[in-house]
Amino acid sequence: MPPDRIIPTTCPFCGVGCQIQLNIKDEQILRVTTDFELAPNYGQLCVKGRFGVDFVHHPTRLTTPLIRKDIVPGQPFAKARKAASLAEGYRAASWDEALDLVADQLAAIAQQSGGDAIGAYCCAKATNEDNYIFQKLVRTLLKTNNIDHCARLCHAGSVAGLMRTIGSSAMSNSITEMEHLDTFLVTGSNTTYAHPVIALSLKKAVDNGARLIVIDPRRIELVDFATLWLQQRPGSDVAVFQAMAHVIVSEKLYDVDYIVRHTEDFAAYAASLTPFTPEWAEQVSGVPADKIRQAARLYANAHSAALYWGMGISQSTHGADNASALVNLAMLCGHIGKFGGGLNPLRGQNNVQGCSDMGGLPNVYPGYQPVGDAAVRANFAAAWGVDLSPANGLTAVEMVHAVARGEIRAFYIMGEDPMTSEPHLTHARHSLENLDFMAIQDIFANETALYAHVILPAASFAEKAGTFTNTERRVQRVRPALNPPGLARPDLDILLDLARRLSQRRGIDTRQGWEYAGPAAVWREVGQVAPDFRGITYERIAKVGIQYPCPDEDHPGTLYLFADGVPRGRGKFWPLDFQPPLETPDEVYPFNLSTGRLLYHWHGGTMTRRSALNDIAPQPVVEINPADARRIPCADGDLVRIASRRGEVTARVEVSDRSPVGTIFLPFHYAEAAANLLTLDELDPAAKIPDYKNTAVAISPAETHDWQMILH
Amino acid sequence: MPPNEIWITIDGQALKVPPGITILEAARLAGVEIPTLCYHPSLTANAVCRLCVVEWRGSRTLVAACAGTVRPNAVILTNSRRVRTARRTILEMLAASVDLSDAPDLQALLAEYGGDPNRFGEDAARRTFDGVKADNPFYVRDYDKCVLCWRCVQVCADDVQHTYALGFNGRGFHTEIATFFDAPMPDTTCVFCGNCVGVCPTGALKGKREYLWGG
Amino acid sequence: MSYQPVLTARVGVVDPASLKDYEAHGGFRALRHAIAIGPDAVIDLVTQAHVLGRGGAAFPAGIKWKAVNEEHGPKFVVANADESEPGTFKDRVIMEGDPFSLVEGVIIASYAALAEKAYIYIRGEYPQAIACVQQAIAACYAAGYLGENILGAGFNLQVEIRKGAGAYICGEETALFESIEGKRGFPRLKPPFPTQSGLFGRPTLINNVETLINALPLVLYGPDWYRQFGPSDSPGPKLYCLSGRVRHPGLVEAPMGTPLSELIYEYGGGVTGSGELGGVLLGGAAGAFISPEMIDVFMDFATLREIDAALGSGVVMVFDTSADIKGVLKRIAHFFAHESCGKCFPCQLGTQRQVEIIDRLAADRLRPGDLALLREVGQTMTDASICGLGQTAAGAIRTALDRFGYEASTGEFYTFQR
Amino acid sequence: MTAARTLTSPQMAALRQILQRYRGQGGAYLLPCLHEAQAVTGWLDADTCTEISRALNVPLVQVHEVIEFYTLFYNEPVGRRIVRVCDDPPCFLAGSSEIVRACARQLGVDEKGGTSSDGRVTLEIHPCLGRCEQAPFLMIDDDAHGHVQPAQIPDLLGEGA
Repeated sequence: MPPDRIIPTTCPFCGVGCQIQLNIKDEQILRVTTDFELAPNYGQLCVKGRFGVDFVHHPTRLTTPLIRKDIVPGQPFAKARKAASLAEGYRAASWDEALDLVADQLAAIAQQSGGDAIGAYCCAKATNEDNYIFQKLVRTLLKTNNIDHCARLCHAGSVAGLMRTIGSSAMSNSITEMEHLDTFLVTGSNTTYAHPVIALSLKKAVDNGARLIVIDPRRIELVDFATLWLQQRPGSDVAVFQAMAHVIVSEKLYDVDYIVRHTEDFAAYAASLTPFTPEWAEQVSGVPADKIRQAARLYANAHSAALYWGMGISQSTHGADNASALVNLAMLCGHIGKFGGGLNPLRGQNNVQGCSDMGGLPNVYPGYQPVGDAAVRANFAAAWGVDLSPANGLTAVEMVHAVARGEIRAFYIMGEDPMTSEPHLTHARHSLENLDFMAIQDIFANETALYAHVILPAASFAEKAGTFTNTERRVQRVRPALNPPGLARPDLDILLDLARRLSQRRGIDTRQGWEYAGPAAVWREVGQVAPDFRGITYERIAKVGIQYPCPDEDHPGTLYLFADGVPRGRGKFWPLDFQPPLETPDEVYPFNLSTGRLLYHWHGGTMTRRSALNDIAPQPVVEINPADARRIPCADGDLVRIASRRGEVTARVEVSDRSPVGTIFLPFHYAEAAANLLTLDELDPAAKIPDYKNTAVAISPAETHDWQMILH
Repeated sequence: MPPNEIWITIDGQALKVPPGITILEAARLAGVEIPTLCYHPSLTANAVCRLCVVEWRGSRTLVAACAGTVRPNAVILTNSRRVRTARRTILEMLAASVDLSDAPDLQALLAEYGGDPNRFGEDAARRTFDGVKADNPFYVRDYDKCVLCWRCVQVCADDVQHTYALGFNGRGFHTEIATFFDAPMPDTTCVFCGNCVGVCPTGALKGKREYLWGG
Repeated sequence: MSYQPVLTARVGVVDPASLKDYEAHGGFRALRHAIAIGPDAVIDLVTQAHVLGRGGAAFPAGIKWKAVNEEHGPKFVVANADESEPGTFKDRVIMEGDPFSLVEGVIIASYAALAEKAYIYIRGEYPQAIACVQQAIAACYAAGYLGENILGAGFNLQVEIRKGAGAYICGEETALFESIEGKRGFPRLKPPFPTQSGLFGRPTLINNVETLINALPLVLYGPDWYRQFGPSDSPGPKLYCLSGRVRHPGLVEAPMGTPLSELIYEYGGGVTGSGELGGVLLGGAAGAFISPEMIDVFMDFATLREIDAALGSGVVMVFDTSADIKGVLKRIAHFFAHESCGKCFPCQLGTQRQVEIIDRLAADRLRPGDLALLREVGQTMTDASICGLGQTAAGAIRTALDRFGYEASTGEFYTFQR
Repeated sequence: MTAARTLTSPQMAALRQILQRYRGQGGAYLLPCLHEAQAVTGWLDADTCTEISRALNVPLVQVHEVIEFYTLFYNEPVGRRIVRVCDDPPCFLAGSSEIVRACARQLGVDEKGGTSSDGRVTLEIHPCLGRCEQAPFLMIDDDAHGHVQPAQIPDLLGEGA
């Protein structure tokens, strides 16, 4: 059946940033196709990109601004409390009424308690332009740096580990390099689930003769393609990496030239490795010492080797250490700054890279320019024409804690769902209930929305223009294929409209004002304040995206980073201690819980549970090793209750040897069995990221479940 | 002769081409269109449909343009009588065996080559199946329309996905695309990437959404 | 008929289970000699003798041996014993009657090609042959003819049998590789040829059983001896498979180029049935029919090619004038439809359409235009199929229609009216 | 899915032994493994195929499509014994049709082949068994019978056989 029109755009799910074509017929998405000639996916998609975008047509899309029914003009607002439902809790409002109300409240709270009494979540799913304007609004009009997003809950560990060692946190190699890899190591990434199209290139690499080392407690699919599989005990990653470093140093397999030219503190670091023998690591991690030696030699002796990692490394109270340990390995062997050699944290959300690039973080402006650097701050103050707060803001989890302490009174949340993504959800809920005001801007009423005073309906990715930046730093176009439903508006329009109202109420005028001739004009401003993006224009990326850094319009973009050394100047070897996970199984809670993603769902499930994807994975399922299943006992399809010190959920059993003995795996997509009711909210001291992979739990048979999937 | 170019002749037209390119690529350089069906630029060329065969002087049989690479002084005819007979007969036999209603390109080719599938008679065996297989939320499989181009099997296997959900039943005329013991897709290793749907040239694989739409 | 068999000299004479007996009858003398002269000299002998592949394709064996010898890295030798051509049984007779000769041939070929691993692919319908060769391999390992440092020559060889499982197409060399690799027997595209990229993508020397055992006397007696048999462009001894309406069906060893009439009337003892020759199918189902007036043709590759026939695997299938030629054609058509792998469209579709038309012909229900259609389908299979199966699937039927005087108006073959 | 398997415990033990021997060997040992497994189990059901796939580390669908391709492998139940009558041209000329007819009559199955109602014997018409000089020819499992006459069939396929 021929479509009425075909609109090329970028997939809204993961960080691969596949190029898709929305085939529109009768104002509906008829099918999704893809251009076989375009990077990064060259005609390949996964189930979500190809079949999962029908969520944009879901009947529960927000189509009108909503205001809580219990709000009476002139009266003080009730605190944020969860409404029973949208219909019971909210009434429709006009955009003017809703935005005036938001502007009034935010302005009043900023006036009374200072800007730092407001917390803002920008959005790793929104465009670069949306996020740039959002952080500019927060920083210039609310005068706070309390802005963060879900990257905090995924790659903060990687960012902290990379920043302190080399000074940059972006993925250094490219997807196009993958098929030509010589040797590569994948750890803490179930790539075939989380980055399916990247996994295709990795499999192709193995077909083409590359050697793959997998270090993962779970028997992920890539194990079938691996030359070596090191199955460490959960939480013992640092031990394995340190022991590999020990082997590389003691057998002198390192790259002297690279170490001398590009690093510092090697001697101290080498000395610090003495106790971390492979035999010691075998005790700690359960990986045979000999395998650690083989892995170290394979990695070190490679012509070029790339490291890929995901949440298994980062989402840990030692996330920064995990990442630092990997950086140490790369620096030892000089596997950095060359084709097929580098450090590659695989980014999760479609635009988590861009959201961070655009300054959606409490400590940096666009282009990772530190808030705490007076010269930088002066530059931005000059560029934007307003004074800026010198204090770093709070991170996502810290903001929730600050709400509990009454220091933050209002939240403005664009497209995020902390009530699913925060660790220790019970605690998070109690915190949110302290808020004097909360506004939500989203395409669906997610778990968090029902606490809000005002809900603003936004356009989906298919209904707006802008750019996303994928995991390999490729800035790619997003194009409107449909009109937003009802009164819904693109995020950028909403933000600019709100900014104009706030600007007036706060009496603050920025240099550029808040009238932009569309996203392209916003993007041009990004280039003016953040040089890495200056050479990327909408015209240049009309067909295929460009990888930043791209300083001028003649620059082709950057395939891999650090060819001329690392941003820090010299890479700093980072001596590490091994720390066991904070919570380990005991007699009462005898299993370790790891949480993560399924192929068929996306994060909190806000989108995917409203698409055909939900039909294939409709219920929460917990993976249990056959040996554990016999011990519990339970069988495929049984219901079990999973309890931690913080909460409990019910899920259906899938007996699978993907999970190692003693560790169960629960996906975090299901609000009715929210994995984060169980997890700890202790944070990595450096990265402020919680540990979603190590929680002690007990399992018992359950007779019934109380799942209710309510889609508001 | 510089080593990076060779002379060949295509339909009487002499031209210099890089060595090692396929006949199909060389023909395009010469501005000559050769029809293809199973060929897909992103996939391994298996040359199963043989619609792109050409006559290569000195070769006993016709040569598939998608997979055959040019050699110095090759003299190639892309539209000779022999070539046209082969193409027409293949198209006729195909149309007599398979439902091509969703493959307008093939219908157009059949007309262009003057093919008449009815020559084989109304009782000629057709490959028909018991209805459309709609066993998953994402796509349907309508094997009445399957020409066995292999693309879906290739993308499911080493060419792209390495999932190996799809393979073959039977052989010869009775070959079919199949799963392990004909299991419904959710019971196979399928991950529903739909890359098979994306490369199907005849509408045998189609998104469920589109199928329910009525197409 | 003064010819003394060399290839089959031991068949029926030696105990096929006894290595000792084999050695007593000259076994492994050729291997010892080959090792004495070295791989390159062996290849020179094969090249100078102009040994043509006996599986049917008649490709010069010396070129293959040399090509594989010159490749580097792991490589393989494969003995093609997937003899599935209707009318062919020569390799079976060798394997059942003199299995050590095949093993010795494989060892010599591997030695010459510098391969350390060999496979013998035997069709699954030959359980006795498989057992005999298996037993011979085991005996050879025990005696040091296989394994490490064979005969102290510093040369290693592992040999494994692969049992086919009922697929004619696996006699096609690349389909055979696929089968050994554990896949469906789909022929590969050529190039690349097996000598560059064969089994497991490695250089591979693949020869038919008969070709391999040709090496034994050749190595011992030299190319001049070899070339005294048959015409200079296709020399050597040849195995012919006599079957059908002939008094003494069976395996005949005679020089290449022996006249067909000699094979039928002297070796075969003449035509049975009506006693009058109706036609002969040469080369099997993939071959061609010839009419009685062509009976004096010399049975060698080149001559038969000239008269639009083929020596193929040496099939001589004899039909008397009373034979049910339509029934035979029907079986040939069904055979190809049954054995088409289904990979390429011309063969996958064409063999089916050919069956439908031949079924009508056999039932005397031919429709107007059917013969023209049959010709076009046949031409398309011959011209456009990937492999030899499709390329030859129409040959026997076409030659029968042409040479036996098929009369569409009566539905009769002139030759077979008596 | 076709019929489920019913294996005796000695069969299970034999199968396990075969799988153990081929563990991790890869596709190059798929055909040998299938031959050996089928020799034990009679035909190759989904469970056996799944175990073979795991043991050899070969995709499930490859095991299936290979069985589908080769006529000597069965993925549905067949008789405990298999009679293959050759019907190539030499055997046809020598009267294979009569042999087929006699077998079919004896087993009570169609002349195109089939399995006797007691599940004991399967008749197959084979396009060529490579014994043209012994036409007409048939095989009962691995046993060869050349120059066979229709009158011999009851003896060959009878209850006592």
